Amino acid sequence: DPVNVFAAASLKNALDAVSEVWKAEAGKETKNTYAASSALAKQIEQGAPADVFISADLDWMDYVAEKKLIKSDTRKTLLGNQLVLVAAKDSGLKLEIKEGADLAGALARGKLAVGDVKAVPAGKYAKAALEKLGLWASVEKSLAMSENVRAALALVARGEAKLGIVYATDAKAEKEVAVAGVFPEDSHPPIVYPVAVIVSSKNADAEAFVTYLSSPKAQEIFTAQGFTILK
Amino acid sequence: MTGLSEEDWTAILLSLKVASVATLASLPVGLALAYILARFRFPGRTLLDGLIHLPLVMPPVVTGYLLLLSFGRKGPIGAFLDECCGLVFSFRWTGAALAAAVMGLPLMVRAIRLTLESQDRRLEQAAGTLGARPLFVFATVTLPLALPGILAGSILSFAKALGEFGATITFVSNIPGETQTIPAAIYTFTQVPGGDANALRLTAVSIVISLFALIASEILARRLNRQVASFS
Amino acid sequence: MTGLSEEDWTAILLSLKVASVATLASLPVGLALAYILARFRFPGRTLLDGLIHLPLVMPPVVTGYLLLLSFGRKGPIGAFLDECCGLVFSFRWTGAALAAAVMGLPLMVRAIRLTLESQDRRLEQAAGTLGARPLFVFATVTLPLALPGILAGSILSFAKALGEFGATITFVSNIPGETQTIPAAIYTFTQVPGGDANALRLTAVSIVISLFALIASEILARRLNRQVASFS
Amino acid sequence: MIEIDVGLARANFTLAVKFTAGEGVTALFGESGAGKSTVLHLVAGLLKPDRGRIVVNGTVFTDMAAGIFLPAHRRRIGYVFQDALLFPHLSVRQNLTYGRWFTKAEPNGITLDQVTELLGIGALLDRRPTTLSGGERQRVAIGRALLASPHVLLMDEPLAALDIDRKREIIPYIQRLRDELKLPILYVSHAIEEVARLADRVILMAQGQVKSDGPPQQVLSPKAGPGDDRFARASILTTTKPSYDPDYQLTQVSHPAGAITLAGRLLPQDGPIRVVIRATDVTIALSKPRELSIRTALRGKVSAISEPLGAVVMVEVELEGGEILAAAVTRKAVDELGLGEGDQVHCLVKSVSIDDRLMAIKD
Amino acid sequence: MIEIDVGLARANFTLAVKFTAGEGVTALFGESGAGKSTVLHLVAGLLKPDRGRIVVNGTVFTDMAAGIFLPAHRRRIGYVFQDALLFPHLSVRQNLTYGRWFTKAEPNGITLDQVTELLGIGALLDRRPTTLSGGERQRVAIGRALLASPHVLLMDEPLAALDIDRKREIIPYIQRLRDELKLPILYVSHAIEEVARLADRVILMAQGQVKSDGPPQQVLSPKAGPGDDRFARASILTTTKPSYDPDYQLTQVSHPAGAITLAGRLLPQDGPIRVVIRATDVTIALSKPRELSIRTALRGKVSAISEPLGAVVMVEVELEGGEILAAAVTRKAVDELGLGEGDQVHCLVKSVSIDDRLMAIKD
Ligand SMILES: Nc1ncnc2c1ncn2[C@@H]1O[C@H](COP(=O)(O)OP(=O)(O)OP(=O)(O)O)[C@@H](O)[C@H]1O
Ligand SMILES: Nc1ncnc2c1ncn2[C@@H]1O[C@H](COP(=O)(O)OP(=O)(O)OP(=O)(O)O)[C@@H](O)[C@H]1O
Ligand code: MOO
Ligand SMILES: [Mg+2]
Ligand SMILES: [Mg+2]
Repeated sequence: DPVNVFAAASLKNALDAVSEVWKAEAGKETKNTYAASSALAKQIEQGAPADVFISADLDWMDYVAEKKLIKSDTRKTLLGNQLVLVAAKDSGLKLEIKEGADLAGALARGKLAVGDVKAVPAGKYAKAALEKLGLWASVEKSLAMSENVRAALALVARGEAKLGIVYATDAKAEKEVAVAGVFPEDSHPPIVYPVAVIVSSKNADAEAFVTYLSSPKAQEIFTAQGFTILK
Repeated sequence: MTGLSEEDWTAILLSLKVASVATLASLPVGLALAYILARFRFPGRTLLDGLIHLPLVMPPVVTGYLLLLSFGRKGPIGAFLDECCGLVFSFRWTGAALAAAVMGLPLMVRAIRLTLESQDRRLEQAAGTLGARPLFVFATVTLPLALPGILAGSILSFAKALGEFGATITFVSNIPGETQTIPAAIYTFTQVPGGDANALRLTAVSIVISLFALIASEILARRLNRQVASFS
Repeated sequence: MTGLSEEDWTAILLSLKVASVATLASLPVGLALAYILARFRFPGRTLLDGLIHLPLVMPPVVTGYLLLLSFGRKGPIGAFLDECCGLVFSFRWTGAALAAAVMGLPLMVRAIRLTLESQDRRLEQAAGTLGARPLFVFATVTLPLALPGILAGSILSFAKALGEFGATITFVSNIPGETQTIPAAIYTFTQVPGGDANALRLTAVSIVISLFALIASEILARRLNRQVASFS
Repeated sequence: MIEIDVGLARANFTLAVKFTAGEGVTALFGESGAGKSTVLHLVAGLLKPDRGRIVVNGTVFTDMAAGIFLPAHRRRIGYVFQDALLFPHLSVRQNLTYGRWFTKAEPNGITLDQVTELLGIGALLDRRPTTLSGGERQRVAIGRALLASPHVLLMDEPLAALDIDRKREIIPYIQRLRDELKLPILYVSHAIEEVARLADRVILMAQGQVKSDGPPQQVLSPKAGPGDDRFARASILTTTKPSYDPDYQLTQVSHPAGAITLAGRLLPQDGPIRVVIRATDVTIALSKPRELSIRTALRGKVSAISEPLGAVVMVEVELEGGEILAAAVTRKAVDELGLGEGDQVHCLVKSVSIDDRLMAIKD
Repeated sequence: MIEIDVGLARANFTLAVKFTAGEGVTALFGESGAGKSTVLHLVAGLLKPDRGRIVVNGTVFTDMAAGIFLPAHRRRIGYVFQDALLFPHLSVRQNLTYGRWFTKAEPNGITLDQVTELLGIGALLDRRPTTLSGGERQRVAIGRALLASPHVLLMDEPLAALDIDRKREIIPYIQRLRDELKLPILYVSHAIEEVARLADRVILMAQGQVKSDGPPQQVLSPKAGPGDDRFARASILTTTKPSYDPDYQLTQVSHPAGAITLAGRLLPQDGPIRVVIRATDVTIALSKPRELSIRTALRGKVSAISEPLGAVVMVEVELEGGEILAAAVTRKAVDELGLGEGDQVHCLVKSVSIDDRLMAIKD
C-alpha cells in the first residue's frame, strides 16, 4: 500500500518530487494529500486514513499531539523557511528590515499583504516579527490579510498591494516580485515544518518515508525549492 | 497534447462522477422538500426552509466541518450508516458527492419550488376529477409541469458540484483518486509557485464540462417549452 | 451576554451591508440577463449562459483571482472604473459586495429566468394590444409576474452573499472593518486551534440573519401567491 | 340522484343551496356570478363547503357534520370545466385517455373512436392543447370527461364556444348518455333552448340562492320565468304517439289539444315526447285560420293574461288536456282581439320554428 | 376600413384570406377551427403572416413585401380575447384602466363609471381576476378593451359566457360604438342572431378560407346561407320613418311592403333602420288574415322556392319595394297552399319575435 501523506499545501512541489525519487529508489509509493494544516489536523482527529502528517506550523502539530494522534517518537522538525518582504519587481525597492525601519514610509499608504495573522502560519510569523521589531503599530492598519500566503503573494504580484510578507520559497518562484528585504531569523519563532507518523497508521513504510525525508537526496530537493534544512 | 497529467484526468473523471451522483441523488430529496415547502403549511416550515438554505449561508468550510462531525467515521450519522448499511462517507468519493449534494440542495429546492408554486393547481384538481389518486396526479401532472424547474435545479446543482471546494476538502480532504476533485486539484496547484498554468487548464476543463451540461439542458428545455402559451 | 466581540459586530454589520448591496446591485443585472436568456435566441446565447454559470463552476478562489485580475486596481475594468467614476473595488467593501454579487448571480438569474419562461406570454401580448410599449409591458406585466422568481433569486443571492468567502478573501483580502465579512471572521477562527466556539457563534448569527430574510420573503411571497389559480 | 344542502361563505359571496336532482339532466340556470360553477365545484369535491351534505347516487360525497369529504378522485365524476383546463404537457390523445387509467373498460363505455368521431377531433389527436382553437379545446375537454366513464356528469357551459352545427350534433349525444346510462347530469348553460330541451329539472339560481326549482315546464313557464324576459319563456308540452310521414318528412305527435307537426324524424325513443315551444313562437287566433303556412293549431282557453305593463303581455292558454301554453303577444293585439280570460282560442305554432335538432329528431 | 389579404401556413392549418370590411361591424362566422381567431391575431399584430398586407383606416399595419409590421401597441386596437386574458396580478380596476395609460382622455371616450355600470361589474372593482366567475371575467375583458379608446375593435366571442339578459344589455352598446364612434369592429360569434343584428358585413370562413363575404342579407340569406340550416337564415329589411305609440309602447317603421311593428322604443338614430327577420319567424298567408295576434303583414310575390329536398323549403318573397324576405315553410304547406312562383302572398311576422333589444330599441 502507498503511504498516505497529509501535508500542508505549500509543500506540494517539493514533496511530490521527493515521493518520486523515493519510489525510484525504494520502490515504494506515497499518496500525497494537500490542504491547509488546520483542515488536515481536524480530519486526522476524525479518523482520516493518514499515515504521515506534515504541518506548516507548530500549532497544528501540537494540536494533534495533545490528542495523542501521533507517535511522539517519530515527530521531528523537518524544514525551515525564511520570511521575506516582497515588492513588485520593477519597484526596485530595498529595505533593511530591522528595528525602526521605515516600513510605513515604504508602504506609502499602500497595503501590506500578509497571510491571515491569526490563521495562516505565514501571517502569524509576520505579526510576531513586526511586533518584535516594533513595526506592528505603524502598519497594522495597512494590512491586507489573505486566506493563504500564495494569495498574499498574488496581491503584490498584481500590484494591488505595495508590499507583502511571504516565505522565501514563494518569493523565489514568482517572477513579478522581488525580495526587498529578509526578516532576521531571530525576529520571529523559527519557521518550521514538523512531521510525524500517525498513531493509527498500520503502514510499515510510513516511518521509512519519514526517515527518507531527511536523506541527502530529499534535502537537496527541499533546498532547491528554497526551504532551509534544520539541524 | 492536452497538457493534462494522469492525475488531472483522475480528478476530472472523479469530478464527473461526484457531480453526476450528487445531482441524481439529491433530485428525489430536493423534489420532496420542494413539494413539501410549496404545498403545505405546517409549524416549523420556515425552520425547514432555513435549514435547507444553511449550506448557502454558512461558509463552505463550516459546512464541511459540520459534515465531518456528523457524517465522519466517528460522527453519529456516519457511524450509524456505516453499521446499518455499510455506507461510508468519510474520505471517500461518496463523501465528496454528499458534500456537493448538500451544497447544491438549496439551489435545487428553490428552482423546483418556484415551478411548483407557479403551477395552475386547477390542473391537478382536474386530474383528480378524472379519477387519478394524488400520487398519480403527482407523477403525471405535477412532476411533468415542474420539469423546467427540475432541469434548472439539476443544472445548478451539477455546476455547483463541479465547483464545490470548501466543504469537500474540509469534509473528505484532498486524496488523489478518491476525493481530489477538479477544484481540489486546482487549489493544490494554486498553493505552490508555478502552478497557475495547471490551475487554469483544469479550470478550463470544468468550464467545458459545464457548457456541455448547459447545452444538453437547453435542448431538453426547448422541448418542454411548448407548454407555455403564446400567440405566435 | 451575546459573547460577541466588537470585531464580531463589525463583521456582522459589514456582512449585512455587503449582502444587501450585493443583492440589490445584482438585481437589475440579473433581471436583464434573465430576460435576455428567456426571451431571445441569438448566436452566443449558450456562451452567455455559460459565462453566468462560471462562478458556480469555478472554485471560488479562482473566481476571486479572476476578479482581482479584471477589477483590481491594475485590472483593465478596475482601472477604467476608477478613472471614469472613482469606483474602486480593491480592498474595499465594495469589492466584497462585487464578489458576493458575482457569486450569487447564477442563482439570481436562474430563478428569475424560470418564472419568465413559465409566464403566459399572451398576457404581455394583451398588454401590447392595449397600447403599452414594450418597456411599459415589461414594467407592468412581465416584472410583476416574475416577482416570485425575483424574490427567490434575491433570497438565494442574499444567503450566498452571507456565506461567500473564497472569492471575497482572494479578491479583496480580509481587512477588519472594510472587507472582513462574517465568513472571513469565521474562517480565521477555524484556523486557530480552539477557535471553534467563536466560529460557531458567528455562524449562528449568520443563520439568524438568513432566517429573518427568509421569513420576510415568505410573507411577501404569500401576498404574491394570490395570482396562482386554484379552486379552493 | 343528487342531493345537495350546503352553505359556503366567501369574502364577497355567500352560497346557500338546497336541492334534489333525480336521474337525468338538471340544468343550473341563472345570471353570471350566481354561483353555478361554485355548486359544481362543491359536487366535484374541489371545494369544501362550510356546512352541509352532498349525496350522489346514495354515496355520501360530503357531510361536514360527520366529517366526511370524499376526495375528488373517488367520486367518479366527469367534469367539463368552464375553461377546458386541458393538460398542457400532454397531447390531445393523452388528454382524452387520461381518465382511462382508472376505469376498466366498462361495457357501456364510450370508446376513443366514438368520441373523436362525435366531437370531430380526429385530426387533432397528436396536437398539443396550446395549439388548439377555443372550440377545439372545449371539445377535447368534453371528450376527456366522457371517456372517464363517469357516474355523474358536471358540465359547465360545455357548448358555449361551439358553432351551432356542432352543438346540434353533441346535444343528442348528451341526451343519450342521460337516457341510456342513466347518468345524473348537472348542466350549466346560458342558452334557454339548450336547457329547455335537455333538462328534466331546472334550478334557477341568483346570488348564491336557489330562486326556483322544478321541471322546466314550471321554472321556464310564464309565472315563474326568470326576470321579465319574454325570450326566456317557453312552455313544454307532453305528447305521445309519434307518426312519421316519409313523403313530407314530417313527424306528427299527439296532444289532447291537437296534433303537433315537427320537421324531420324522431329518433326512436320510449315514453312521452317533450316539445318545447317558445312563447314568442306562438300566435293566437280567435278562429282556426286557413290559407296559412302554419301546420299546428292547438285548442284551449285563455287562463291568464299577465299585468299589462310593457309592450308585450304573456297570454297563458290552458290547452285541452290541461297543460299551459304561454304566448307572447303585444298589448295592442290583446286589445284589438278583445282577448279576455276564458276565451276560446287557437294557438298557432310554426312547425319550422321548433328546433327539432335539439330534440333528438333526425332529418 | 379594414383591408386584409394575407397568407399563413401552420403545421396543420393553412390560412389564406382576403376581404375588405368597411366601417361598422364585420362578423367572422364559421365553424370551430375555421381560423377566425387567427385572423384577429393577425390584425392585432400578435402574429406575423407569411405574406400579405393588412391596412386599417388607411394605416398599413402589416405589409410583408415592404417589410412593414406595426407593433401591436401602435395599432390602437381593443381586443376582447376568447379567453379573457386578464392580468392576474392586477385588481379588476387596474385591469380596466390599464389602457388608459396610453390615451389622453378622449372626448368621445367611455368612462370607467359607464363601463362598470354597463357591464355590472361595479362590485368587482377591488377583486382579483382569479376570484371571478367565468362571465365576470369576460365582462371585465370587454370593459378593458373599451376603455383603451381603440380605433378598431376585435371581439372574439365576447358574449359567449354571458347570460341572455346581460347580452341584450351589451349589444346595443356595441352598436352605439359602431354608429357613434364609427369604429370598425371585427366580431367573432357563433350566435346568428347576434351576427345578424350587429353585422354590416359577414365573412363566412371555413378551413382558413373565406367561403362567402358580403352584407348579412346576402351571406345569411337563403341562397348563400351557411350549410343547410334553416335557423341560420335571416333576411334584413331596410325601413324608415319610425313612429312611436306611447300607449302601447310599440314602434312602427315603414317599409314599402307594409308597416312593421316592433315592441319597445327605438333609440334615436339617423338613417334607415335595419330589421332582421329570421326565416323561421315568417308565416305565409294567401290572404290577409284577421282575428290573429300577428301585427305585421308584408305584401309581396313569391320569387323563388328552394329545391324541395327535406321537410322544410325556403320560400323567397320579393316584397313590394324589391327586397327579398325568406320564409321557412314545410314542404307540405307549400303543396297544400299550392304555392308557386309569382303568387301574391302576405308574409306575417310576429312583432314579439323580433328581438328589439338586439336592435338598440329601448323598452
Ligand atoms: N399556435 C398554433 N399552432 C398550430 N396550430 C394552431 C395554433 N393556433 C391555432 N391553430 C390551428 O389553427 C386553426 C384555426 O384556429 P383559430 O383559433 O383561428 O380557430 P377559430 O376559428 O377561432 O375556432 P374557434 O371557434 O374554435 O375558436 C385551428 O385548426 C387550430 O387548431
Ligand atoms: N376563488 C374565489 N374567491 C372569491 N370569490 C369567488 C371565487 N370564485 C368565484 N367567486 C365569486 O363567487 C360568485 C359565484 O361564482 P361562480 O363562478 O359560481 O359563478 P357562476 O354562476 O358560475 O357565473 P358565470 O356564469 O359567470 O360563470 C361570483 O360572484 C364570484 O365572483
Ligand atoms: O460555497 Mo463555495 O465559496 O463555492 O465552496
Ligand atoms: Mg361559471
Ligand atoms: Mg377562436
